[in-house]
Amino acid sequence: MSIAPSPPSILSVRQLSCERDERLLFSGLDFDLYPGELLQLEGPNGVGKTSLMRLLAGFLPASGGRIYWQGKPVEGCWEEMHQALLFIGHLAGIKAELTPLENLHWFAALEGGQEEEDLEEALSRVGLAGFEDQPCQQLSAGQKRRVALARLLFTRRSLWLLDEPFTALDKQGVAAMEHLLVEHAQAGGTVILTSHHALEQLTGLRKIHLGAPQAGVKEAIHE
Amino acid sequence: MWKWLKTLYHRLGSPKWFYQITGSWLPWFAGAAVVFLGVGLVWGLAFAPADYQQGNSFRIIYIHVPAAFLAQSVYIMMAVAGVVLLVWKMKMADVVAQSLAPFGATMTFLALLTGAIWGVPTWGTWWMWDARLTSMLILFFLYLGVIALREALQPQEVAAKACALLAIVGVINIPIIKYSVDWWYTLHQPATFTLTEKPAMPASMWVPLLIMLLGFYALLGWSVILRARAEVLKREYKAGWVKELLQRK
Amino acid sequence: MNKPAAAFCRLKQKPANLPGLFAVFKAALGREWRMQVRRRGDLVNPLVFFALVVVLFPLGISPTEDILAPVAPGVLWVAALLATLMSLDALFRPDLLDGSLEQQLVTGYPLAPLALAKLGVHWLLSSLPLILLSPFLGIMLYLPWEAQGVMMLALLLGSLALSLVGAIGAALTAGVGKSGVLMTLLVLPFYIPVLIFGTGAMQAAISGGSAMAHLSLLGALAALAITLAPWAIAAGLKIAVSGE
Amino acid sequence: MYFDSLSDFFNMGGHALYVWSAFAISLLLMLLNIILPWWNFKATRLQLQRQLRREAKQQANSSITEQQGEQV
Repeated sequence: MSIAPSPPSILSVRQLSCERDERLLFSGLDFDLYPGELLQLEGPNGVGKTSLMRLLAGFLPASGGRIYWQGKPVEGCWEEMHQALLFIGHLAGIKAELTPLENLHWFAALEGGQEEEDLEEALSRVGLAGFEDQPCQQLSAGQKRRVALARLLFTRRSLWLLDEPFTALDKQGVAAMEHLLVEHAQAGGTVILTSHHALEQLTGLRKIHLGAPQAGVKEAIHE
Repeated sequence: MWKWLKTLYHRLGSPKWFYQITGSWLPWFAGAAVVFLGVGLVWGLAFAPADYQQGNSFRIIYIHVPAAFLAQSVYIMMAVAGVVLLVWKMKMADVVAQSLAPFGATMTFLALLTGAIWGVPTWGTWWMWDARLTSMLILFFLYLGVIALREALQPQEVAAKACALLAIVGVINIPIIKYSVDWWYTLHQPATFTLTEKPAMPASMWVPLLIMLLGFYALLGWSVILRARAEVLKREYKAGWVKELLQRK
Repeated sequence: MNKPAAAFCRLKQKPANLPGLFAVFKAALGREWRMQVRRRGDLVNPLVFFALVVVLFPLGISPTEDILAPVAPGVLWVAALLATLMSLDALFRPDLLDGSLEQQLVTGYPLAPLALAKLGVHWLLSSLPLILLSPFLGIMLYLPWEAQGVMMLALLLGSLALSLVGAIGAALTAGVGKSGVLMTLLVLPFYIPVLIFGTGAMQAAISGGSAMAHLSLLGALAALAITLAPWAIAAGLKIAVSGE
Repeated sequence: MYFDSLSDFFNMGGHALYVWSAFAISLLLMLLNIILPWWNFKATRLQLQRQLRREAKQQANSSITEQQGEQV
């Protein structure tokens, strides 16, 4: 029934379904994702976009179907997959007791470390110059989110799962962010994101529409 | 045999099959419980000889020991169900675990209560920090913990997994707790005699005890199946077969 | 081409170079140390609680030596037990609420060592001060001098088991809003062996016997907890994240 | 029978209070463990049946309004 995906696909999903609180969010979801692709999950609120993200990150068990990482069932290689994964969810994952710089140091340490100047540069590019040594307690929620987004500037991880990454950004920030995503895709990286913004600048954005479960899943590619 | 067990296991994993098959098991468990408990009670109360030291108060053993035995084995069953849930992700295991907990807690309470009542003629006091009673009391708290954790957590899948993990951790700890309590008891109160410590029981005493134990197990099956069936209906309400069943009346 | 002031642009990439587990463990230790040192209130409160409970006993029972000295081991251990439990309650909840727990799940490294790093720092910052405080409270309860050293050694070994086992409860109740009582109910039964062997060691020392048997049993409990508890803690944390 | 007479049996060698209270309470708790789940099962079934009926009614209603909408 479900054919194992061909090797070059980085992430594949076969007949995936998700149930939360005894409600079927989506079912029969199929897609293959290749290096260099930008994928946007669309659909009204409560349709399971965030749940799909959490499922792909391994936080939730799927109610049915499978996920493949580079052609292998992901259950056997979560660690390998996570080493290539950068996830930013609704919660920023930034510790309030630490300064932005210390927070970034930790994420950099997970990838082998980074020069202090580079991290400072990353913070200034997301508009947090001057906040390097203030505990994140004193930052606003939007600023904390930008600390998390600063990770994207120096990470070497190839698969990005970004849940509503644009919420804390102004118009310029969104444009810059879109530029960053395109750059990552052109370098062979892969991005899955959800967003309420109309993403005008993103070229080659692929969209998956999560809709009513009965109607199945519609897919459209906007060139 | 092994193959048969395997198919039984897989079938029990399907709520529909579980519901149907346990429906036909119910009368058997009920009948066995009534017969074994009836015979055991009459035998234990009226025909078994009295203990030479404790006299007729010894007859409380026919409740106390099976209850204490069930209290421990139900906790182990809960942990086994927990392993099945966490390792093989079989959701029916959680239905069973959830249905086991109240029965296990009742048995623990019963063992404590009969122990206390028994204590009056034997020790002259309602409560004594006897090793067996103390372990039972701790087991009672373990049961309350599992039940309280399930109440506190949402959604249901999360509560199920958390309770499974707690039961497994508990089952690893129970021998340690039991051993430490035994040690503590001998350290502090040597040479008082334990309620059920008997050198050698004659058959006229232990055969009714065995029958009572079987009766308790049958009762366990009956009670747990009743609870599990209601839970299956609740959880599988959306499934077609449940709707059909409900419409049939 | 001029970029806007806040333009995001990727920094120069270095070749991928994944650090070993030990390097990550060390980084996690450093991070936890900084975080926990900055939450001073959370560290001091259990100590004050410990001292206060011990002080209440003479007021409730009697100030005389012949009554206080025999109950001193029990009082000290029960107070230490409750203080440890209290300090562990909020171990993982902030991490779950701010999303750093889910980030720990996707580091690409096993969760157990990361949780162990957190717990290790927590032990250093809360259990160790408690052990250092205990002789002073022992003096106030007329604990004989012979028993002081044994008490500290027993607390040292016992607190390892208490922290590790308590952390399982903290992981399971991380998703529960107000979990103080629930956590107590879940964890206290598992603390009983430590309580028994801990007080046993002190009583053996008071009565002039050897506390070696008790101490080695405490050590065995600690060793068992170190080998098994991290996996249970990691499993509990994963369950907690799946419930968010 | 171990006892000489029925009154002897009820007397339980002077331990009547303990033996009979222990057995009575035990029997009561056992019965509760059968009766309560049984009631619970019945109540669950009734409640689900009611819910099913309500849902069916709602569905019928909504299909009627849909048809009316089309007519308008």
